[in-house]
Amino acid sequence: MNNAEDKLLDLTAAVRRYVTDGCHLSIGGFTINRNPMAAVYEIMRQRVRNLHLYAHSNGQGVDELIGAGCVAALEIAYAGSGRFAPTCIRFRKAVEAGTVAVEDYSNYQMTLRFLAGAMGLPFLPTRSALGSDIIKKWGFRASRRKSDPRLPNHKLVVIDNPFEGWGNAQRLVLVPAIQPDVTILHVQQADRQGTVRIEGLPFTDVEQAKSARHVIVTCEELVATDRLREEPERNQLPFFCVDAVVPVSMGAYPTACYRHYDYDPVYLNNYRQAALDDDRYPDYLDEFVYGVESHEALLDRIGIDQLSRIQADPRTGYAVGLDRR
Amino acid sequence: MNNAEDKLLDLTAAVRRYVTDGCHLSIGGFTINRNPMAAVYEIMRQRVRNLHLYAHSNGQGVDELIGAGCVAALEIAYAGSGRFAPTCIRFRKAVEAGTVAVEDYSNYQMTLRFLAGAMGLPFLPTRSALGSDIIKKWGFRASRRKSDPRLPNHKLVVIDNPFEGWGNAQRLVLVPAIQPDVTILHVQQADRQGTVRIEGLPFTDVEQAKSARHVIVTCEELVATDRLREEPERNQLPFFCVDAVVPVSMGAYPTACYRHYDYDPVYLNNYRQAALDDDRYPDYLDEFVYGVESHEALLDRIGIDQLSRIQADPRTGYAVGLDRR
Amino acid sequence: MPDYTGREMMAIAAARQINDGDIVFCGTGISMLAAMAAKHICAPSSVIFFETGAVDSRLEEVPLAVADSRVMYGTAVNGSLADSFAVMQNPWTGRRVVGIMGAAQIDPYGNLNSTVIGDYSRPRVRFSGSGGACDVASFVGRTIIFMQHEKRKFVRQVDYLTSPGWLGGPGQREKKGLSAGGPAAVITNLALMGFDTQTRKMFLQGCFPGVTPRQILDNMSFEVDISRSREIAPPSEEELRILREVCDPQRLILN
Amino acid sequence: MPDYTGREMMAIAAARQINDGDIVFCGTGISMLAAMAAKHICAPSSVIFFETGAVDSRLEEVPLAVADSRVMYGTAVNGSLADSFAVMQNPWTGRRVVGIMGAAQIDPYGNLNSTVIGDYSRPRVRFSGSGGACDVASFVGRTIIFMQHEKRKFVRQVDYLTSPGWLGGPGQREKKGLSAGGPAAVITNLALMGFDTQTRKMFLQGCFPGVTPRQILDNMSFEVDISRSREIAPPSEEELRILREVCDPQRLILN
Repeated sequence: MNNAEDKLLDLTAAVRRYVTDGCHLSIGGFTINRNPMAAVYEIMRQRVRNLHLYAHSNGQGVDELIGAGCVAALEIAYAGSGRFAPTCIRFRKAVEAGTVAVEDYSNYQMTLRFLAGAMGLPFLPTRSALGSDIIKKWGFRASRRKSDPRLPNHKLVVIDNPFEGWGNAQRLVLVPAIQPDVTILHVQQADRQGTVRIEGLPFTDVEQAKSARHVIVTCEELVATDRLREEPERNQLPFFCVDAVVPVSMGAYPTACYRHYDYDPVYLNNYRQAALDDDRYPDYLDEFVYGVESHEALLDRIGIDQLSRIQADPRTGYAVGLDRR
Repeated sequence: MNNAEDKLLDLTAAVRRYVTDGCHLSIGGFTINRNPMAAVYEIMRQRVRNLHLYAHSNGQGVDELIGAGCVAALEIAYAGSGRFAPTCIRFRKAVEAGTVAVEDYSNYQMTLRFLAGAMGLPFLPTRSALGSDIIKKWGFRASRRKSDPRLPNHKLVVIDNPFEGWGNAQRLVLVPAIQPDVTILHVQQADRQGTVRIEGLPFTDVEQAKSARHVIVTCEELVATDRLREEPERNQLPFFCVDAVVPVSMGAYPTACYRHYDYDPVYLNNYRQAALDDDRYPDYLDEFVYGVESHEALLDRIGIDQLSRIQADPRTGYAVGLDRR
Repeated sequence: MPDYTGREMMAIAAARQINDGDIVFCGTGISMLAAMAAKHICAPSSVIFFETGAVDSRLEEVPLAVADSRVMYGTAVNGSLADSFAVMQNPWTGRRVVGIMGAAQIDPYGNLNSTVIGDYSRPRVRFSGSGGACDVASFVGRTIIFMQHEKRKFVRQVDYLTSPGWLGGPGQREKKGLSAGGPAAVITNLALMGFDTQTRKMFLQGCFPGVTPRQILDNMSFEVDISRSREIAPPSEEELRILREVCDPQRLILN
Repeated sequence: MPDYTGREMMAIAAARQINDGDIVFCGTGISMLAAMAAKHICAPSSVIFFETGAVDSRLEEVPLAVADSRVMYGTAVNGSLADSFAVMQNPWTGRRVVGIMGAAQIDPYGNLNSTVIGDYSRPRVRFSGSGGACDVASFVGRTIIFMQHEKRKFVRQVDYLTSPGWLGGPGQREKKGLSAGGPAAVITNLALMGFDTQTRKMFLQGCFPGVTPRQILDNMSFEVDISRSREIAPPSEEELRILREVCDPQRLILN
């Protein structure tokens, strides 16, 4: 995190600098929207290993990183890609095979965990999950937690309300902060300094970024600082939170980017078929990830016809009438 | 809080319905900006008494309510109006005379207290004020707190970090939630349903509104719902949080409203002179508050010449070159 | 009587449970259709609300996920996840929220599993996990649950308690520190199940047309009271028209 | 040597304490002028930052309060109070923040009072209260304090400890749970005071031109080490030009 005026970097260099073997990584987006897919594919191509991955409800990005064997441990609320994969497929297979360690939280708990990190707090309280197995059952054992200084000693802690019933609450769950080594977001606009504008729903991207030691932002459009500052109300992340700005056209593809393009149902259905079939999956990786040298090359392979089908309608922000079967 | 399509109400009726003797009231704005002054003056004219008032750094609104004798107790971080009154004058006099009970917090603590209320939590943690008298010295005694169900039993509670040093914190302060009976905001735009758009800095208005049982919004412009929904990213408060929408032109006067008008240095300097002089202060109230029947009548008394001097420049959002001595 | 599918019946049965003025928390899939249909059928001023932060979305097309760009269009506010869950945990707004959700397993008290089948540390089947379901189930005034009526899904005890229902029975939610709300209805491909206000146990509230109480019991791993069952009215032509022509003309969810 | 006022000297002395790259938390009044001047004098890529949530404001005119509309113009982000204090409590950003603040009383460890003179429950004089000062003093990497050099303001013990400085001495902040940062300098109308890195006690770092160490001691209720004092350079013509012509041409703060 710095204020240097110019943080422009290319994607290969940004991933190489900040996403190292064994690092604690968080990626923005939600299910099939605004996943930082260009960065995800670059991480896969760089064969980064043993990632400790944090997400709340990240679908496609999580599943691809797990599928490529980049992930050793995962803390998550939801691994699904909407109708395209109600449960992410490579995620499911890896957990059932025991090759990825998982710690489950609820979506609000994960949000609060990033928020706690962003606020510089060790924890935040909530009433969510009292009485549930999310509190009782731990994915990472106590011994593992105690021996790793990058993990809190407890998954969750339940306390009595020290204000004795104030706020009509007898008991609270405390969720521990997350401080990732690096968070990667894909957004609509950024300037060279790193100020960020997200259009549509921001999900938990802002909290994920502020909780992290380093932040990589990939963006559809690199915008002049003066233009972003004409309407500061629409900007969410100040430049001093950001380390690297990487313009990547269609950088969330095959997930959606509001007001730019929709998710690609053809790619996602094709992915599902490949993911379901252990024999075909390596071919998918070879063809669409390892076999292309950049995101631009992937988009070339998909072709202008398909990409033009998912271009967003300027009125609604998505591709009206797109065949999504 | 309801969804009724049309929540338009006139100011007299809105104040009469929601701001009753002894109620717990919170007002938005900060020092000399976006105080809901039209509503404040209406509360004064209705001679509401024994208010329990919450603010973070509200200057002019707090001082006028105290000056008119509406306030019995105050929880606040900062009572000042910038260069016009580094300490609010009627506030200072009332506290020194012992006629208003005060509980002091820091600005972030007050923010977190509203946020806790908005989040439906009894408290939120922070590291602010450890080792200070804000923790040690209570304005409201323990006996008073225990006997009033609308006050938490403790001003603040300090706990050891249950996550044993996680987040580099040994100790945390827990600040208790505020749930006002009513919050009043003044904003730039709202629709009849109650969706709110604030321009420039939102301060803590959004949290103050969401923490309250009832919300009155006064607005410069009543805008069509469809227009607000063209850019939902710029709206902060959904309609289901709001009870009453009251269009009041220059409703923050004599404080500022970004992109509409500046604060009025003439009025604020005149106010300061009157506030400093116990003999003159009743004349101020008679002339500018009780002696006018509405905010519109106050503006008429001020006159178009002075009001035009403080009109905002469309480029900057304030009155460029205004004589502010 | 018009022809209709089981999924259509489920969507309509759920839509009828929504009251005018409700803030409707929608998950992915059929719950969105139910919420969309309710606005046209019985609850014109209900508010469609997503955990992703979208408030009162103008759904011109059916979203395929709660983060679909379609939920972002024409909203009152495009908030964050932190905002949306706070609406549900907040006492004033939370009590007005009705949550609609699905799960892999349900027990007699409406506790839900959407995490694993088998042992948590070595699951036989892994599902998506809670998402916002546990949060909604913890916070809001009322939840409606979609389930397929199968023995392996209606179980005495869930393998993993993801989303709290009535927990172990009356008073348990309050004791644990949850909101006073809880499961109100389970809508399956065969029936509408309610929860007894005294015992908090599931009972058969009504069968869909042509379904017998016996069939219901045959498709569950636990017994329920069937004495209060009545036949549910089939979808009307108008209800079907709305569902098919307005809500999901491409049959993305209905098929 | 150009003519200048005490206030001008204070503003320049503070501006010189700001490093390039600092995120500068400004209060009302002279601290804003110091931050504005620093960007032209020594720290072009410092960032002006207000507790109200404005980041990197384009200050074409001097604001008269931290909520003045002038701080909202041309910012990178117009955030909320919750956002701004989180920047300071956050370890990565907070350590880069330098906070500038004033107070009614200060003790030898830089603890500040801006709440009351006299007993808290029956104050002789009431001030504005903490505002964001206590938060900033609790969180950030470094604070700079403005004070008038008077016996009643430099006191052995503050009547009310509003904003924690070094508390009771070395290790006390960490023990109480505060950030590792703390007071770095006190800038008065007469001198620049520092804090010893071992004892955390205030010492005289330098006198303004024409001021003697004796005068400093005469205007304080406690003793400080004066052995390390050096004379502070007066404002240069360029520094004064910036302050007078660029920052506050109306002399709203300077007078």
